[in-house]
Amino acid sequence: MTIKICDFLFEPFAEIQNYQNQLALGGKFGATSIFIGTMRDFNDGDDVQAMTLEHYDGMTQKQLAKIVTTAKAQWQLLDCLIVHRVGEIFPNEPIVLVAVWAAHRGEAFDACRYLMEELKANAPFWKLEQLVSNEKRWVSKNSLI
Amino acid sequence: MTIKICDFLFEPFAEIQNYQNQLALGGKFGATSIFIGTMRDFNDGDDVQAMTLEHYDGMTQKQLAKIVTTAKAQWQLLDCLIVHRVGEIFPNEPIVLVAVWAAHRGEAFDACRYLMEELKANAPFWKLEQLVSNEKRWVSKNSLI
Amino acid sequence: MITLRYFASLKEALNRSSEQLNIVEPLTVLDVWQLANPDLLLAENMLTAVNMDYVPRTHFVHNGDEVAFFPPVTGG
Amino acid sequence: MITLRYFASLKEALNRSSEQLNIVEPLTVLDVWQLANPDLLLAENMLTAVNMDYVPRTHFVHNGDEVAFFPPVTGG
Repeated sequence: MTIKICDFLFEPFAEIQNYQNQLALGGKFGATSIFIGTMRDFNDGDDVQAMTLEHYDGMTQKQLAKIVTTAKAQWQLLDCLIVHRVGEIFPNEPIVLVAVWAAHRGEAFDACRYLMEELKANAPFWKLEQLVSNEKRWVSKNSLI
Repeated sequence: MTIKICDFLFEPFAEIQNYQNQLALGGKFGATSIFIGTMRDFNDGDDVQAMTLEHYDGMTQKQLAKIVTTAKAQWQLLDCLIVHRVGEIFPNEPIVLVAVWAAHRGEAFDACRYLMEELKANAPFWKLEQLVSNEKRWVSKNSLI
Repeated sequence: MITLRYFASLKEALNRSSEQLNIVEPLTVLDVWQLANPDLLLAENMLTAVNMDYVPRTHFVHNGDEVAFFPPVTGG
Repeated sequence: MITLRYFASLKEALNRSSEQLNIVEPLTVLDVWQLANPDLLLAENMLTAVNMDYVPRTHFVHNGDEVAFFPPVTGG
């Protein structure tokens, strides 16, 4: 189970591949469920040119670790990887990656979604958008789904 | 929307990356939900050494296209990719890949799971397992979740 | 003339994967099975398709159709 | 002595990200806020954490604690 906070551009597919390669799980996992959140160039009807992701270093890791512990208690997970970007980020760059490995698909799907929803609800990250108009605004809340 | 039936080993992460690179969707998708099914070296309490995936060529593609059409009518999807392996396959090799791109995560998660469940329920593939004991047996039915 | 196709364990049990049959309509999918396999009952859980779409066994078959019989699918 | 931390739009509004405060217990999270920001109400939707765990505003603060105030989170 690995949680990474990353202040530079990451390649989600390379991250998952590299992580999976070093797992000693060959032949044991039948299901991998993955979610990748990517920065869009629009939000709430406005064109966005850049974004700054602030976080509460330390609390982020603590809250994500709690979420992972709760997921492990609820589903039989073989492993999971969470990567979240911080700092300045541009459209089409990945923001977040959640990947779950399990023997069966139900567990993988459920746990991946749970991790993602809990991350959005509880991990202390904040988005400051820079619109194409150059106006800066804080995203006030996450969508519910 | 692409459906591939593949009779050789494929690299799921390279497939998704290459597919995504050629989409003209930069900045438009915020959510990618992915499921990868991988061959395990055990099933129903027995050790498995290899598997042969048979399919009904033509009907497979037709049924998968119908499933994709139904998903597109239900959710706002920007694109999706389905790859399914056929032929002889070994533990730790990927069997199936479903990837969905959408603006928002709810749509991506729901559609990916729907596509995967419908694929398992309706696409005419059959698994013939070769156990470590050398016994061959047809998998009689898929698990419900 | 119609084409019959068998898959997976059913293909192995029948020892053939396809055959052609001259039919006189009207005939259902189940009639076609019994014409081709007079001594064998089609097990309850076997699935049936005509022209690559799932159909019930009571579906009427027409000349030129491809009729398929197979066990529950197990892909993914 | 406790450490107060502010994040995101709240940090910008207060024009500072952290400060230290000498306190005499007992004191709740909300008491701490009002001690540090006597002229400002803490908006209903602001979140509060002590030592990096979410707590209600009525939670009692102890010397050595890190007390954080921030707007709804928007990661992922």
